[in-house]
Amino acid sequence: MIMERFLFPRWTNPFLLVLGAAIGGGGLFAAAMGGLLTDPVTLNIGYQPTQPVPFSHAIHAGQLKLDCRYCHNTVFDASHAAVPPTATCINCHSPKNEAGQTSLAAVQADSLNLKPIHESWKSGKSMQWIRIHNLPEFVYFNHSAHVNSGVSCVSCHGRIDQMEKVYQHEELSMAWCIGCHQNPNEHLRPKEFVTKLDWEPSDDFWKEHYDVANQEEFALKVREEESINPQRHCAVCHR
Amino acid sequence: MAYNRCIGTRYCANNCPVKVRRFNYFNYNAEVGVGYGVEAFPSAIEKANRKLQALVLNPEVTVRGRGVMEKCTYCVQRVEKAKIHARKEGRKIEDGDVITACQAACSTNAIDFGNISDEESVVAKKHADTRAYGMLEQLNIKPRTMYLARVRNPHPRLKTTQQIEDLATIEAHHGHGGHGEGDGHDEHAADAHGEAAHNDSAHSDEHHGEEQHAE
Amino acid sequence: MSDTNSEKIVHGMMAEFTTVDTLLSACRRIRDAGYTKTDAYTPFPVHGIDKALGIKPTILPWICFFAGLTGTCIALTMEIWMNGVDYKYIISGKPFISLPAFIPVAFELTILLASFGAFFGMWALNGLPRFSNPMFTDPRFDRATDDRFFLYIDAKDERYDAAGVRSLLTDTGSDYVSEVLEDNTPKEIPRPIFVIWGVAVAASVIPLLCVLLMRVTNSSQPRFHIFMDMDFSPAKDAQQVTSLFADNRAMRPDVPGTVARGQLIGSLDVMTGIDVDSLQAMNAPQAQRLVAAFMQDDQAAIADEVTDVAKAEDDKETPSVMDTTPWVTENPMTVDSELMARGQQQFGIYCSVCHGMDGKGNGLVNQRAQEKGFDTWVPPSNMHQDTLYSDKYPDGKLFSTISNGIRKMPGYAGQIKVEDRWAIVAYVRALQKSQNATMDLIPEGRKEEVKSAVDAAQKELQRQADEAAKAAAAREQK
Amino acid sequence: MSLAIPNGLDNTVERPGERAPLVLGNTNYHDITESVCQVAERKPSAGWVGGFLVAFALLQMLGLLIVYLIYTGVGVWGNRAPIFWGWPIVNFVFWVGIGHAGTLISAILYLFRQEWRTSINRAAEAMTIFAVACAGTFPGIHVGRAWLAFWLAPYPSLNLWMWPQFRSPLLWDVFAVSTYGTVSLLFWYMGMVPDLATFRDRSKNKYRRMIYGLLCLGWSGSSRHWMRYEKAYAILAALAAPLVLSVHTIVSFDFAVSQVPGWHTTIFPPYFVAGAIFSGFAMVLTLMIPARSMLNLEKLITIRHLENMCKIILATGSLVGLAYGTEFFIAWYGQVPAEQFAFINRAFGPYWWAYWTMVSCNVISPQLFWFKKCRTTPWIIVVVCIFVNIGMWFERFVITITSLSRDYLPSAWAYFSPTWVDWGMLIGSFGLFFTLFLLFCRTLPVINMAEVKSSLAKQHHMAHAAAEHGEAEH
Repeated sequence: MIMERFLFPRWTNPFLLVLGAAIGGGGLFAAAMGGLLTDPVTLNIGYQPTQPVPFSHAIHAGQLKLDCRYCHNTVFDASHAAVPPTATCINCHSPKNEAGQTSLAAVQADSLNLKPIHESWKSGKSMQWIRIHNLPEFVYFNHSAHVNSGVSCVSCHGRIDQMEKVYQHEELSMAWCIGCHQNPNEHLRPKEFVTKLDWEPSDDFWKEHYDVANQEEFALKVREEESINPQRHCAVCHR
Repeated sequence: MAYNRCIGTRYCANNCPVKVRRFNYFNYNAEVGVGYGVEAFPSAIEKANRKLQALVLNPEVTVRGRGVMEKCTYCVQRVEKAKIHARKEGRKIEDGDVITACQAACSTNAIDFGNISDEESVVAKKHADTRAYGMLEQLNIKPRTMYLARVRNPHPRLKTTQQIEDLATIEAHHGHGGHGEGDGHDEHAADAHGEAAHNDSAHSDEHHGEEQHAE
Repeated sequence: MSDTNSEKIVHGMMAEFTTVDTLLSACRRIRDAGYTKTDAYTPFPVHGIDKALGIKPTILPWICFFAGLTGTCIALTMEIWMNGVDYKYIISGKPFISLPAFIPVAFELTILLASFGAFFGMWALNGLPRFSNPMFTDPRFDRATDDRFFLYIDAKDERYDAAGVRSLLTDTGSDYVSEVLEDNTPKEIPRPIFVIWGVAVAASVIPLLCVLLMRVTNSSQPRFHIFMDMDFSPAKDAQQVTSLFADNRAMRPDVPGTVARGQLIGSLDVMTGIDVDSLQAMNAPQAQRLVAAFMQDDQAAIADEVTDVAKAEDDKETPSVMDTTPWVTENPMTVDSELMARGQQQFGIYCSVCHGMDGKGNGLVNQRAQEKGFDTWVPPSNMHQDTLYSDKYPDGKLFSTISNGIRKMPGYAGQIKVEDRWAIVAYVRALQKSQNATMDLIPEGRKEEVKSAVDAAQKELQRQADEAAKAAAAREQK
Repeated sequence: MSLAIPNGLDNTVERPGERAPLVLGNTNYHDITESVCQVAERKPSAGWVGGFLVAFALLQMLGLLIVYLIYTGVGVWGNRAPIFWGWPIVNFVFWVGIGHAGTLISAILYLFRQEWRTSINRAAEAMTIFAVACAGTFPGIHVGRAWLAFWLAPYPSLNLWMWPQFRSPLLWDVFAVSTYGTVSLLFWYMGMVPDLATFRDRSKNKYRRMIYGLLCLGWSGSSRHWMRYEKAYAILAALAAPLVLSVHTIVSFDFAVSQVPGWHTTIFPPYFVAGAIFSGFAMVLTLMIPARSMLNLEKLITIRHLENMCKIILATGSLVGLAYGTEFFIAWYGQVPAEQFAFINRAFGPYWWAYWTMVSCNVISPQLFWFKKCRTTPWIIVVVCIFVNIGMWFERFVITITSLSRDYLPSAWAYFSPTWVDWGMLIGSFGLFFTLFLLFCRTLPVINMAEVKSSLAKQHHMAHAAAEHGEAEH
């Protein structure tokens, strides 16, 4: 009878150490996983939807060196960098009529890939492009305020001119925005190079054009001259 | 108000001495599909009732969700737009750059809006006016919205002694601290703003003489 | 008592007492007898027993003190750094580092961490939790938490000798003295626990791999919104769709018959490049159609009215509309270096893709189209031909060409603003002039500069040509 | 081994040179163990089952109402501009106040060496924990977007990189209440460990023994352990004493730091703390008096205990009354018109009924305790304590709602009326409280056996010493 009395087995004592280690390790692992999972690098970067037409920025912006503004022509004037209307595509890709003629000088007029564009042109219905860089709607990002201050497209969108299929290259999280508003210096460049994604200043560029030693000094100078002091209060982005 | 940051403790509303804050107790946009369940998916927004959409919600401000505080933002969207516009043109905000919605709608032009840190602006001048007073100023809440007291008995020779004395004290007071408001806003230099409205309701000294509207 | 008991490890000897006083006197006796590895087990804290057994004071207060101090430091550092350094925000005029406001949280964290120190420190110093304890083997020991008092001498004590201890304890008045034996419960941690643990560790790698995969690969799925509050707005932004209008566009075109405020640049002449008054005098119906089309914001109709190209080409007898239209002959913008720079920039964006940066009609698009040999491609014009110079091709006509296109060239009215189109016109004129310019046209002051620049450019061109020739020769040899 | 105290002796009478016994009856250590353990070991009575079912049903109702609230929006309450804080905050402050008695009895009375605390501290501490749980529910669901309440925590968000605002009293409150809840829980649990070991050792059933064995962390009663345990207990008491005073102080900052007339007063911290102790003791007595007879604990929780608590209620109740008077004095003396109006409005405005209910329940009813008859008759104590509880709820109602409903601008005045959800949640919070309390009675040691035994040992020791002394004299 006495032996039936419940006693914790002797292994429970060393096991407590093992258990403690497991709980500690598990807790650390869970915290690290939580951090990793909610990290904007994990969540936000790399959204690459399939567009209705496989438009290649690598060919148009990269090889043909079309300026970003050829299509996104409102970027210096408006908060919104316009997605081009079908008409802009038709400038070079007008469809063939029954006689095999195109109304405008055209390339790839027969391409199957361009069919949705041609249909949109005929019907007058807009193309349903999928928006990639999509901030929550309580965020009011203004393109013109940034590009006019000399922040290049590449700072937020990456090397679009090398992307066959565009994807989100940066976090576009609030912490990321604040990081740049805190220290914008490295993102500033002369306004004429804002849309030149592959722009690399030559060694004596800064000396020659701006009489400063390097980009950092240029940034300080241009911030002083044009009073570029990005603010961090809520109403800058949220309304 | 940063609506997206508000979790709705309503503490600010309790403390607002002029009680201008209002709270979104319910999801007033349920009709257009911005809910907190399955309805919240964007595709459903289109299917949902279009009644509110037909009212043309302003895309330049957040359409408030449930559980956030609500306040007049002095049309921050217009202020920001004007600031960005002025920046592109390389100049400072001037009078007339920002027209708030209430100002645009006011049929008697009773409202002025502008940069109070710019001493040349209309609002700054009206703030410095002896007639300018703020609501519940005695609480040291430093309101940026100022009202103008009624104009009474404008002819000096018709003033009572009491009125002359009062005016002297008011002027002395303004001479000391009348421009204080703009000083604290260095960081927000460009958006420091204020209002000056002609107020046709009674001010404190009701018993003094005639009243006349300052139109 | 079975045989196995004799093989069991003996931990020590315990004795049971019924009153505090007998326990205390027994404690004193064994202390005086020189035993140090001793302990008493009581249902409540017996005062004076630490002296009776010779137990040293604990360091627990120090643990608490340092834990509390850590709490204060963490709180103050956190508050000062978060509100005073990392993210400064003006709140009702309080200073960023507002010590009075930081006190409550610092106080609370001090108490919290000190309490943790006391609580966890106490258990750690006591070596608890410890579930298996040889003392519990004896069922009589259950009353140690009820009403009995036990005294224990450990076998590890230098003076320990079973018989002597037993007689000593019996001597102190205890009526129950017993050896404390190891129980015979299993000593090895059961294997299934390790298996489960191993499986759990292995399984935990899966989410880790998933997350790492998410970090390095692209996805066609948009970001996941955990809390959707206000992330999606019913208000329509630029270029969004809506079911409210038949064309599904949320952006509305201008109301027909109106020009939006601020959108009329100069006059109709500026907007079309046509001297509308003269046109009215010459061909009133056309002028009216043009104005009507313009007011309707009907780009196609405007283009038809302005450039009836097909008619012009088919019917060689009647002069083309292009020729008869009274074009504006002078650029209505103030032509200055700013306008030129603007024109150069806009030309670079929109025109150079086909016409080339030099306007000779060989832009990158043309090059690629030629290379690929599309039959639908028509090479763009070279701007450096005298039919396109301003005497034969007035500025207004050039403006109109940019706006509405000509032959196989599309119109750019939708993409380029009116002022910018005029800027391009001005720049094209300059470009044309530059091709056949002589040194005489250059102001005296800058002649040297230009000359050296031209020389350098020519040298560079020569070098490039030589290189190309060499490369071609090398290719041929191969 | 029994003590020579005749059964039924009146231990409320003080005899010079002699301490009145705190434990009655022919008691020895084992009797104490038995009488405490029988509460959890015997089969539940019909009364317990009935009470539990009612409380649990109310708890379910609270849960459903919370789901309804979160699904629909906080507008289901009666809160309307300008009364942005309504019943939820009244309930929060009320429950936080209730949650003060336990730790106060445990900590402050421990530090003052008030031996009589030993019989009541466990249940009072448990009550503290449950009241703080009730209190914690309300601010959590009170915010407009409860699912984002975690933004109050200073955690490093990789997405936002924003920090909470430490200059706001609301954040102090978050830290104060959560620290208080945590430390009270630790204190309560630590005090319970030796008694849980008693439960373990009395268990007849293997699983019961295993569960209590795990809960008591392998407590063996070793003297070395006891020594560190007592030290830790003393330290926790010393830490909890300022903590308990700070909690309601900080809760009062929510009001005092604001600028609403009637809230913005420096008297709030001491006034809130006194009120909290007052209401906490009233709640302890309301629960203890029925519980001691239902659980057969009259010998351990004696009339002397009740009387002592009544004295504290009398003292704190009078303090609260003094505070009410002081508020009016300061409003008059401070000469701020808005403040003066706020207090006149409290007493004679539209909420006069709430104000006078508060005054009569809180200030007048405890005055009965000047009479010994009243403080030693259990049913009178219960009645007075229930009145005090009602009064203290109304105190929070008066402070929160009358001040908000009429502040500076008459254009923004309104009259508050609660909705059925407000009523449901108030009642449901009692469901949560009683569910937890009834579960506690059945599963955990309701009285601190080790401490009672310890004080019994002291009594015995003193009696022994007195006897020896007497012998020596003769």
